[in-house]
Amino acid sequence: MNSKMTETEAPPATIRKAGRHVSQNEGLIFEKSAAGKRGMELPPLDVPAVDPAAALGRDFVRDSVEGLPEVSEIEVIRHFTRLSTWNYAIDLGMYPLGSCTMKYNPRVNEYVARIEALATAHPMQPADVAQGCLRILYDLQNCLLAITGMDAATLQPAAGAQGELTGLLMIRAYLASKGNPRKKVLIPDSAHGTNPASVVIAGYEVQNIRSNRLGEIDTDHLREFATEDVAALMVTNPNTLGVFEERIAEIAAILHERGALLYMDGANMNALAGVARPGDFGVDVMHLNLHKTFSTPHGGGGPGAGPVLVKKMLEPFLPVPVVVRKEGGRFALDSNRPQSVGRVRAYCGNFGVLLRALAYILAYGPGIRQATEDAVLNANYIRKHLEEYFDLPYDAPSMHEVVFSDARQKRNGVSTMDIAKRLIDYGFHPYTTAFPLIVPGAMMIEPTESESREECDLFIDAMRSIAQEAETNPEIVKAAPHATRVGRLDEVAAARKPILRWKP
Amino acid sequence: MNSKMTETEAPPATIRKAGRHVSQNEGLIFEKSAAGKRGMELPPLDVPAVDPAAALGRDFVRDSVEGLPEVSEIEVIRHFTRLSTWNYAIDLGMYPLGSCTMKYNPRVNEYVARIEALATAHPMQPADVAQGCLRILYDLQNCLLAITGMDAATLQPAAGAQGELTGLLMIRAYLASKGNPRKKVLIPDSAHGTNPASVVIAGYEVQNIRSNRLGEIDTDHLREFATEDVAALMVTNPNTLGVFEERIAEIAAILHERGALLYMDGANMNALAGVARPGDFGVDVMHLNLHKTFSTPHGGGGPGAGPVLVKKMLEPFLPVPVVVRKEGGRFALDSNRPQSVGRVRAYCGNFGVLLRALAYILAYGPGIRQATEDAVLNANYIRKHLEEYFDLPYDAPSMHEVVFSDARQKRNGVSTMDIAKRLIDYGFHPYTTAFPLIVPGAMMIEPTESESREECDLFIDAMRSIAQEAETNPEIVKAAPHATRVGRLDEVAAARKPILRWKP
Amino acid sequence: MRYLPKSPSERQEMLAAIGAHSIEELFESIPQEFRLREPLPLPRALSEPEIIEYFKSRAAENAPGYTSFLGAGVYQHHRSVVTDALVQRGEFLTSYTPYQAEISQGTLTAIFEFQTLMCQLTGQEVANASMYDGSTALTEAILMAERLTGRSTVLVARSVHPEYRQVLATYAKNLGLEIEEVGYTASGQLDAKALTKDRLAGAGAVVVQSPNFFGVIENIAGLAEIAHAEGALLVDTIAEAVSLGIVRPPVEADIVAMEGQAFGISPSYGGPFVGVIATREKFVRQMPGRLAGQTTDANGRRGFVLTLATREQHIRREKATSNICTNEALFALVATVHLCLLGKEGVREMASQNVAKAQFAIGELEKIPGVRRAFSGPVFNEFVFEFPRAVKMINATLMRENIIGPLPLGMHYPDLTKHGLVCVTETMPRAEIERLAGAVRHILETPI
Amino acid sequence: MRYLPKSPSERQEMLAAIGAHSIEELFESIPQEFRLREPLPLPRALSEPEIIEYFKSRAAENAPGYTSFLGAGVYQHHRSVVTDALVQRGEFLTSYTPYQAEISQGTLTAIFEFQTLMCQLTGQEVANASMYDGSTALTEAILMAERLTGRSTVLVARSVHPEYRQVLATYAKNLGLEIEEVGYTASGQLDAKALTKDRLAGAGAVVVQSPNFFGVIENIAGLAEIAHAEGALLVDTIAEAVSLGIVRPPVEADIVAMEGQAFGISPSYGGPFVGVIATREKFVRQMPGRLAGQTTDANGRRGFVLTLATREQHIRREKATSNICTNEALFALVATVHLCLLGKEGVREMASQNVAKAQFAIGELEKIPGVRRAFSGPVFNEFVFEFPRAVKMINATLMRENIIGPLPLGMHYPDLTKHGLVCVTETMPRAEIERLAGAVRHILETPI
Ligand SMILES: Cc1ncc(COP(=O)(O)O)c(C=O)c1O
Ligand SMILES: Cc1ncc(COP(=O)(O)O)c(C=O)c1O
Repeated sequence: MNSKMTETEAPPATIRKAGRHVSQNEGLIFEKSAAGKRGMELPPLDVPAVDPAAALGRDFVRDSVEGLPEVSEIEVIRHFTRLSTWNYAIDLGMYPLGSCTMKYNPRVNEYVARIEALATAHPMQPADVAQGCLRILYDLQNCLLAITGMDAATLQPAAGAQGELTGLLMIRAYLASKGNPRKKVLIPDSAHGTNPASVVIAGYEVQNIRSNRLGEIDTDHLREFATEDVAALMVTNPNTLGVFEERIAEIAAILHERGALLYMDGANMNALAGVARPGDFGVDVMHLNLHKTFSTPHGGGGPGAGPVLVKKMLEPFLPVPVVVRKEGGRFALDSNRPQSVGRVRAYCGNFGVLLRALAYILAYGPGIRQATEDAVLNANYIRKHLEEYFDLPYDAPSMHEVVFSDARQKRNGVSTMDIAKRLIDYGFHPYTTAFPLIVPGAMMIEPTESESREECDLFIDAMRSIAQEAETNPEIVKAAPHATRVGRLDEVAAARKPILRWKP
Repeated sequence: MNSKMTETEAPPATIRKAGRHVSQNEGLIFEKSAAGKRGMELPPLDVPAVDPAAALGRDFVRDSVEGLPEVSEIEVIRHFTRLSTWNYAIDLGMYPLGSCTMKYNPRVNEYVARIEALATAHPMQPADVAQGCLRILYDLQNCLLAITGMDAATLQPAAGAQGELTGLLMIRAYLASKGNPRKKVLIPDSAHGTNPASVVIAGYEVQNIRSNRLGEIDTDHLREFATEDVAALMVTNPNTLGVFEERIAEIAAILHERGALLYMDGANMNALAGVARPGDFGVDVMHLNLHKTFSTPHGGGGPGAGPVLVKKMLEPFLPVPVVVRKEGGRFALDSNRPQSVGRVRAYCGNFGVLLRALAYILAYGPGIRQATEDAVLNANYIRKHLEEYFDLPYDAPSMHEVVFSDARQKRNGVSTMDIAKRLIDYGFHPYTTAFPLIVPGAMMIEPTESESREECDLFIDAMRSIAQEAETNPEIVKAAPHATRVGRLDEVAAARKPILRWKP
Repeated sequence: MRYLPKSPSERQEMLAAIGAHSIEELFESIPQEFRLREPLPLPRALSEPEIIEYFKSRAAENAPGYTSFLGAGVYQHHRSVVTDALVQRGEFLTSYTPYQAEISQGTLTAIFEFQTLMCQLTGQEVANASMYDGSTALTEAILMAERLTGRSTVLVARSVHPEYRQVLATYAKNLGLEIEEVGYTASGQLDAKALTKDRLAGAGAVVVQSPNFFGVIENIAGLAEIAHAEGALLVDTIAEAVSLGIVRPPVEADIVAMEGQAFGISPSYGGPFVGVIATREKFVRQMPGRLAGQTTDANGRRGFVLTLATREQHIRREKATSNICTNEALFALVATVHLCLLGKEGVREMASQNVAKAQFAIGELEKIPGVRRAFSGPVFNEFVFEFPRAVKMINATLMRENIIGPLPLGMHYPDLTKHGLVCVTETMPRAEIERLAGAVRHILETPI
Repeated sequence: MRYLPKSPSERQEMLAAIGAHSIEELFESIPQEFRLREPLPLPRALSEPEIIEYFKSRAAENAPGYTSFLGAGVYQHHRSVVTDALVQRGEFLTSYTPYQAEISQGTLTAIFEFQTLMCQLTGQEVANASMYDGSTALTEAILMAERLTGRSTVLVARSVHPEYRQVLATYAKNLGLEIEEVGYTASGQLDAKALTKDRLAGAGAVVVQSPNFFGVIENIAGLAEIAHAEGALLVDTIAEAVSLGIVRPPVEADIVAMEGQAFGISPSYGGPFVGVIATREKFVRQMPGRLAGQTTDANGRRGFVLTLATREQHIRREKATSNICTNEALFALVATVHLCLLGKEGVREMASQNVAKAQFAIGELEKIPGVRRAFSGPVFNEFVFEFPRAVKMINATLMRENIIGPLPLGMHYPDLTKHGLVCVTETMPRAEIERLAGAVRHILETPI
């Protein structure tokens, strides 16, 4: 409880969504350590004990690990329980993070992921005793193919970024097999940072291309840049403005004419599932983020999974192994694929994440379209109610997300980051501020289908109220958040003299 | 966030254990209902559907239940997650509730209670297919007998209070079998409220007896009241002051001479487990609170379990059924016991609680003595550090708990309840204020063995700081708590015009 | 030991701070001769993996993989994993009774919602925060009726759960409470003719269960009229709470004593479950158990508190309405979360599925020669069949096919040794019902 | 649908508020011809019980109840249920990447603790917040070494996990990275003689795994000296992290790329796990992945933030040190909680038990005529045996006794078709080790 924090507090009247409550302090676990405390004990050894130094040799053994904490079970329970109460989470409220698709993570998915013979399955156990796991992977592949309208899939990539890389490697291998892998990959200036980063690892050069006034790809510009040494264009559709690239077919045609391929970053598939299939509008390769569209939990930063889906001509280049169904209906892993780009990760990818995504799809079936409709409905509902209060740099129709800018509030010195931080006092997680780069002071808002109208209305209230504060009391917004245990943290100091580990 | 709350906030410097953090508001679930929302769906019916009205008859069916909420799964998750964040809990910090023994509830106990064929076992399934459950009950009985030094047990009572009643009924049956059930049960004025309440249901009159200056039973007084129509004395040992009745043997003798029995309320067994056995110091009947001494979770008020342990002569009177081991080692339920007091609860009691208690005992084995020692160590450590600040009405040596009074703080108009509420601002749950009745303004503190020295020190700091506030700034104490989402609630209004259910 | 947050040196330092030389010193108030010298004769301390191993072994000694047709007060219904995930949050699981309202609003709000749900389902005006279980709830309801009417006789239907009646008998014995049994008719319902004027005259309550132990639904409205005519109260107990999704609620009853296990609580070999007492507003001050009520703080913010505590033992001691203290709060929470998930539609759908499954099962069993339905009254998901042989014999054979058969009624009703109580809920697959019918048919075809 | 918090009428009202006549209208920016007319060809929506049923059926198609001697990068160790209980708290499970520090201190504090634990275990100065897994961590570590040295050849031991090497090959192909393999000696350790001056001269890094894929512990100190002498870095990868409880940490290595699965993470058919990169402080700005750092707020309160983001793709785009964004945070948390529980003593005890079990198993297998240990180097909990027959044949028979036998090395090492990799951790009961030895003996005694 700190008086400083409270002086600058907002007039209470305006905040309906949240209050403040007593919150436990807690030090680092290392600060609780005392020699001899144990948090976990092992069954007694049932074979003769051996002296490690004797068994391994003096030079190969160590003394006990200096600094490891010594705490009891209850201290561990309290430590992490207290820490957890300092977090915001989907289970607590709306996460309007544009591009991140923070939707409800169904609890049954956690349950099934822990079923004994699935959780304990070893990735190298023979196919005969792994039929259940293989069937899960096979069923998921088919579901994803049905949803995207593509022809073949790999589930191996560990996240979207690795999916991008995998897709690009397949494009490269395909073009190489045609004689020339080419040099460049085109990327719209609105793209997510992983796209250019992945391009470089695939051994290509990045060529950025402009968006037009609508925030869509400038096709004239594209024609100009889609030269003979362009391997592909990486398009995000709907793009990071939440706008569907209406000329996607034309875009595909331009590339295909020139022997280049169309890669789609599927991070925004939550706007399309059940409504339209990339396979139908000219996409040759795409990845999905199962931790976005398919509800697997973000877990504070990961894990994820980034399956890649391709058209027939790219199938020979899929990473090994590929899950196949043999006649007789048995499942197997096929590694004998001469044209494969190789492996991008050990074993079969993030199986536990893949399994959850399948559980999610099984829960919806064809009804997944309803989720998509609700996501787009929520985004447009919020857009409609905030349009008068915030600047809308691109007013093309929104799909699953809407991107405003802080242009108006800037006049009072209030930035998108200030508004974002002030949202915290109102009981919400901030929206995305980091990109798209084509919108200075971007406010990227994606509610997803998981938000009730009540929650959307509270968010709208909060945003309107903050817009008003930006006029009447900008200081309170600029000093936000006020309701949290800690205020804004000094990131500059953190980076200047990095302290990256605890020391006694 | 409410300014009122914060004006009266304490000087931050003094509070080390807790801060304040943003906390989600949330209405009642009924206020979120909208027709057509579903939180759970059922598998399709695999038999012909029937019209209930036709099958049961018009007069026996109802329309759908008016008012039941209609909400989605995510709304339920958020509703109860948000509610939970308004609670204090053992997993968050110390619970110094005297007499309640709020200790760590091991997580593995929750795990084993959910193992398939245990959680789904039906209480009426034949013994042949219930051997696992019966063995658990049998093993627990033996452990409890070893710990208490008694001869026979019933695990049926659902909580301590029902254990008391069961014990008294057995005493009554025993005395009746000797010709005269007698009329009265003696109860020290320091006893818990359930004692007298149970006596009445057992068909006895309550006769209160005085404690002496040491807070122990006044044996002269006892001699005087232990007449021929006294069936038993209910002693709590250590008593509710945390003091061991040093003359327990003499007390037992007095009663036994007169043909009366000694009942021990085992709620404070956490001071004795592994150190002393009631069976050795003259106790004829006792109950245990497995949700205290044996760590089963309180769950916001229950469940519990109140096994009753008796000496040989009372065995014939145990409630039915009794778990027995037959030769050949098979286990069975024996209901053919003519002298039994009968059943006190359907089936075999709170099996899930009993199972957890066994898991707790298995984790300690004979080492349970260490837990007892740490519990007594913590209580005396706290006593030592608070003695100078608070009045100690009875200064007999403390065992697992220490009882102060607010006598000194009262001079500044600060009551035990004020201090208790102020503890909340300091990040602690209050101690027990409700009893023992022999201490006006009681402050009954039981840390249990689950508290680290760090946590004890923070508690001592908090209490000392509040003692100081009581001198320098009594108002802040009397208006506490300040750090919570809601302030002190109007209990008088609640009782005058009770609102006991939501109405549209 | 992993549960104890102290190092050996911390123990020494704390002893020193106290001024004690050894831990023994702190136990000196216990007379020397009573202090144990040897360690307790308990099995050695087990690590967590060993504890899990122990209980998995016990589970294997039960009936894993068996199909069970047992009900009789404990029912297997669909539950969502969401309920358990929420109830296991430490803030609910490890919190104490919410006496300190400012840091217990989570539990108090949930209790208030539970009380509301129980009222909506039973059609009563007030419900408490929970009782131990159905059997003790019924007993306490009857003691409550006695207090309300001042009459010490109760007329109890023989079709009330036998174990509930045993508990009642245990409590009644020393309280001068007279218990008279009332029989049942061919329909399986209470024999209303047996409720004669003069029997009713001295009676504090008429006690029925609906659906009763035979699975048959009682005519609550009719019985209430008869009881009320002579100034007796009607106490209705409900063991299969899911029935309230489709069966007419006991609005005319004066006190409802319910077992809430069917609302998402696992059978767990008989407990912990959650008992409930619901009644009329005017009777609330004679009600046992805790009650949460709505109020406000100084700033007018809504909040909830435990209220009307003057009924309870910690205030009134020997004058309390009951000795109950610890109740079944956590399982009231389970039921609350479960009902919120299931919702208005789901509660009705689940109940309807039970009716459909029961009707299907009855049809299948009736086809078997020599097997006949025992009672003609309307049923929810349980029903009694009469077999040409002792049920115990039939069950012995069923057991070999991993089927736990009908509950033999002979144990509690000597006149019904060939009668078995069958339960099928929405969780029973059609194929298993057919397997039971097939097995029974086959058993009866093979001569003894 | 149960996951969707909207009623039909709410949808209509929201559409009206937007000014749209139908939901279709909101999708008009998608060209007509690309809008689906039919529902997707997916199986019908399943209820929760059906979903659980589906996955339980799949589990039954795997190897329930088998005893497995597989390791090879994925290990079965004792875990406490406490870890899962904490990690499943919604505040951890369902939170996003902690970019908004004020409401993410829980996750950030835990990451800071994870980074500290990884440094303590590996003997390195800094560790990151996680990589996808061991295989990608190794690849990124090698790319990092290339950036640090400007040299584009890497010398990789053949005893590095074959799948790790495959991943490296995939990434290396288009980056002009030369990979040269280095063989192993009779001890199973890297053949130091093959590290000639001139080979090292152009090399950015020497890459080993310890314990390596054969379970043999490498001489890190010695190899570091050799590599450093020629200006190459030493990259050490660790697949069995539990070994760090007893095996000398790779303090002399310049970059450690580790798979953290062994720290309390279930095998889960190969993922999700948690990769880690640890290195020297001076190399931190070339490190891939997120980093949490300590700082303060305006009131001087300690807090943690994601820092040095200028290395990352969301800031530097094509100039980033890696394309990684989403990582394995939740499993870094699992490892953190697990290690806090196990603690200093436990980590050592668990590691020691593995050594003891391995020595016992080696002894049992060596007793079998015709079966011999393949490598003489020191081992932790894995080791290679040579059998008189193809391992695949032996395994086929073992499978009939519910034993998943040694990993056949032939697939990855054509010269080792009769060699099998055996793993025994502290979780393997002595009786099962004896059962394996007995079964192998019996198989070899029976002529083909
Ligand atoms: C548009 C877009 N592309 C790619 C990514 C990268 O995916 P991942 O974080 O799974 O690597 C993200 C998510 O962060 C994204 O929003
Ligand atoms: C001393 C004492 N006796 C009896 C009881 C009653 O036990 P229970 O709440 O389990 O009925 C308690 C606990 O509340 C107690 O502290």
